[in-house]
Amino acid sequence: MDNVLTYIVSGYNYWAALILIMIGMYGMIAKNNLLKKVIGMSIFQSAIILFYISISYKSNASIPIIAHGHGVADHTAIDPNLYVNPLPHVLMLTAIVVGVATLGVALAVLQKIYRVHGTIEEDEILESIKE
Amino acid sequence: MIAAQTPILILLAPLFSGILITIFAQKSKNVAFFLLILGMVGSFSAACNVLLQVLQGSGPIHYRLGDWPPPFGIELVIDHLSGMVLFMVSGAALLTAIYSKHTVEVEIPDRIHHYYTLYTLLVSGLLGMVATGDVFNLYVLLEISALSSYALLARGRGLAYIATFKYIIIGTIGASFYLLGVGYLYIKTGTLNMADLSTMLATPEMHQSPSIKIGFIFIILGIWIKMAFFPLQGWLPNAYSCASTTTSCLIAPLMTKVSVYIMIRLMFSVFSADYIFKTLQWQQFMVWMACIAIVVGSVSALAQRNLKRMLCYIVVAEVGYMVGGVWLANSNGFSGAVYHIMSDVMMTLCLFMAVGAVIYKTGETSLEAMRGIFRRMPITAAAFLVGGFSIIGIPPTCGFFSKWYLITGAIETGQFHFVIALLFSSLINAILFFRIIEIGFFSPFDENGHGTHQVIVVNEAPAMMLVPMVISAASLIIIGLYTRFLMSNIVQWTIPVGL
Amino acid sequence: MKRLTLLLTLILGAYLIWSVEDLPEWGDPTSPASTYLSPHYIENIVEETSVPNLVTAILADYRGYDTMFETVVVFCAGLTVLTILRRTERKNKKVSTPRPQREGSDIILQNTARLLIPPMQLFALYVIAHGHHSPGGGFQGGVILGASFILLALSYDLKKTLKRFKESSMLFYSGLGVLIYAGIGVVCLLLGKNFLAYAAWSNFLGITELEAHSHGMLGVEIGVAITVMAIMFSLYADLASGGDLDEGL
Amino acid sequence: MILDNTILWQFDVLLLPMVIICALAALTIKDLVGAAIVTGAYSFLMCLLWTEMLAVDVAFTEAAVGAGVSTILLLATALHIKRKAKD
Repeated sequence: MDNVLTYIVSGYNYWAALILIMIGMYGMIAKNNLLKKVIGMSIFQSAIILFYISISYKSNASIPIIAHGHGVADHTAIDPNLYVNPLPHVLMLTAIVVGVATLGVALAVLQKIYRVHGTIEEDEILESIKE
Repeated sequence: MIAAQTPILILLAPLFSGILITIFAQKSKNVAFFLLILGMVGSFSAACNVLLQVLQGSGPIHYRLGDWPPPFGIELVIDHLSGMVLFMVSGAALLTAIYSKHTVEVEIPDRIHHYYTLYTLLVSGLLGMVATGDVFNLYVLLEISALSSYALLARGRGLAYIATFKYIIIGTIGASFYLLGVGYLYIKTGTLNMADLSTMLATPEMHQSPSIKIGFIFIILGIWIKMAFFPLQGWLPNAYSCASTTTSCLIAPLMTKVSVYIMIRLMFSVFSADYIFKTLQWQQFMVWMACIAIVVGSVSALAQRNLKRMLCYIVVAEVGYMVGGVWLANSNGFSGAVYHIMSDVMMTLCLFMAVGAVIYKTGETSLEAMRGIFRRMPITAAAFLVGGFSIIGIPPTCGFFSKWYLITGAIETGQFHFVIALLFSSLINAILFFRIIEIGFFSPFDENGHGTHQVIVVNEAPAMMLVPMVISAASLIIIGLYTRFLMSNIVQWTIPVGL
Repeated sequence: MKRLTLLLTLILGAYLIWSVEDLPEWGDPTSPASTYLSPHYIENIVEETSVPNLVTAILADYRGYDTMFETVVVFCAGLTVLTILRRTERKNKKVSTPRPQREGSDIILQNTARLLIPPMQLFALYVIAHGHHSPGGGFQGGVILGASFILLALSYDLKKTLKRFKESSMLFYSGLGVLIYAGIGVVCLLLGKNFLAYAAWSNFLGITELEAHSHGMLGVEIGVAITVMAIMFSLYADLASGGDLDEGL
Repeated sequence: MILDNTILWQFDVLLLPMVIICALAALTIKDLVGAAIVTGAYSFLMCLLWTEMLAVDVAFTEAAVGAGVSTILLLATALHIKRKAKD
């Protein structure tokens, strides 16, 4: 029992991230409505960010801001175990920005498609092309 | 002092020209064009300088950004391979920039300065991807080049928006896969620097780890989507053929080639030949995939009646050449692939420029636009011919030599299906181009027949389009003639350890 | 097609979840990711940059090159949306869209917005300036600044807001932010150090290298904030009006 | 065992299923405006999750960007097009 619990606890955050990645990917590929595809994209990207943040977490640690770090004198002994890993946070800040940038561009193209074809359902657009 | 700083100047020149265009050139398109050319010339000269430094010096150039030592900060690494690709990319971007003056004014009537800004951003993204030595930085630059290419592709004709939307979705999947793969590598090693990663991944336990394998698969899948390798190639022909002439001249030669370069870089600078060819052992499967890619690309090209679409499918087939060459897992195949990156940039550039000039003059995009081309536009036709010969692989041009090395490599490993695919594709390309030559020479120019009686005036494209086109065509022959020199001075040095 | 996708994602997902076993435990302080690079950062950042917020220090200094391109991504997205959506000529009338018609103006909404916007902007400036010591920084502050303009446009209307913050000035500011960022880097280059090595500013400004790092980061964050503010509002303005910049939502 | 000293792991166990439900709902709701709002809720729950994992800067950004600006952009687009989706 204890083993199973450890197994679940040690991995469930990664599981959630991977499940969300799969949900997002399914939405991006299989959904018929283009806005739903964009929503899937947003879910996909956040899920990857969750994966990275799960990497950065350390138990028994604190937020990555050095306490009493103002003066130069009293930083002599900083214990790395007291702070979570800051590097993935930095990477994910960049990834969030990239995510919103892609979202904006996708929505702009989507509005343009609606203006040209009058619909954002993929199958209807394909039909209107064939005609 | 300035010599030590040139690696970063390659990127900064286009970036700054882009920003300055947005700030200062909102009114005048001539100022915008001038700034664009300035940036491209700056970037190209810096790339020349860096390439010379690499060729003369010993070992790769490392440039520390912010003076932080590598695993903590980001560094640029320029060795023979990336120096060569930087040179080709900045050179092609400069040629296309000169070429773009007339076509952009016709095809993109308003907001030319925004078009130019996005152009410079795309170029700096591509150059940055080539120069960087950090896997996450590569992702950021990948996204810059992707976002700017969405914008450039969307400003096209016909179904450009739908094609772009598809490209956005599939491109985001690719980039996100890459990011996820980097996450898997990071979780197992704790570093993002390429050199550091490769030392940490060299241990046997890392070779056996399923997470590393998943990371590798995600990274490679992401890059394959970007380079339109066989099962994932669907987005490319639509997106590129709907684009405007300048856009396709810029993106079609560079995007796929830079992606191939990144695949090579990640395969051999992050992972190792040992891991890929001894632990994973996918080479048989991959070479088969490359064969299918070549055959599918060539046959689809044969079915097209639209000039640009035809060239797009040829691009798909060419990607198969390079991927197959790399996965042949021997030095001849590898050098064939690297040499092919170099020559293919120029081949596709030359062909797209020639076709763009024809479209600019006639307004048609079908094969029929080529009627009477040899008399109407002799210089364009000559450039098109040289490009076509190079794609087919006729000796003085560089296309012959890259195929030669690829075939030698395939025979060495006994993968005869790859040889057959290459020869088959040459045959198809020969049919394609001779069909166009036939249309060009023999079809009557006038719709009413009796074309032979008419006096056809030479109606050539403007000089600013011809000069870059002729330079690219000439470079095909020059690269071909100096094959031995290039092989011993550049390509030979790029062969990774273990091949 | 849908079933095939579902099947493929399920198989892929199952394989990935099965392989989680190989990853280090969640929250394990001895995992490679927590023991290789991050201790160095945690131990040395205050000494090397005098900034206690580790994320800001890495973002703006150690990996400042990434952040510069992140700003360029934002800039690029703004331009992309603009080129795709913006129309100058009115010939092609839009497919009639069910656009929510605003009926008069809501006095409660407008007054609340009037009360909210100035503190919001002040808070944004605080977030930018205090990013060295607390969560926040140029990007977050810039988004809040942009959001204050979006709030103005939502509660009044887009046209009125665009009078205060014109499209040409949006473009100017977005370029200016990137220019500030890259300019700070290039000055370092001209002063004889590598690109984005803020220590080069120390002789120029007459401060210690440690202070130069801190000041350099602040300057860079301001650049990021300006670009992000301009682009966030420009994204909203373009998307909410369908590229006409006439009426918002 | 990690279970003992993880901060607020109960919170985590509560939030993760909610995030997944929100993601599924955002993809299945047929009204696009509703889907946009649920996406906003998804982003906000993500932001809580990251705060709990001590990634304060990332959570701050997500609160401003994901739950704020992205939702508004999605809403703006959803109001410009036909609201009903087929699937």
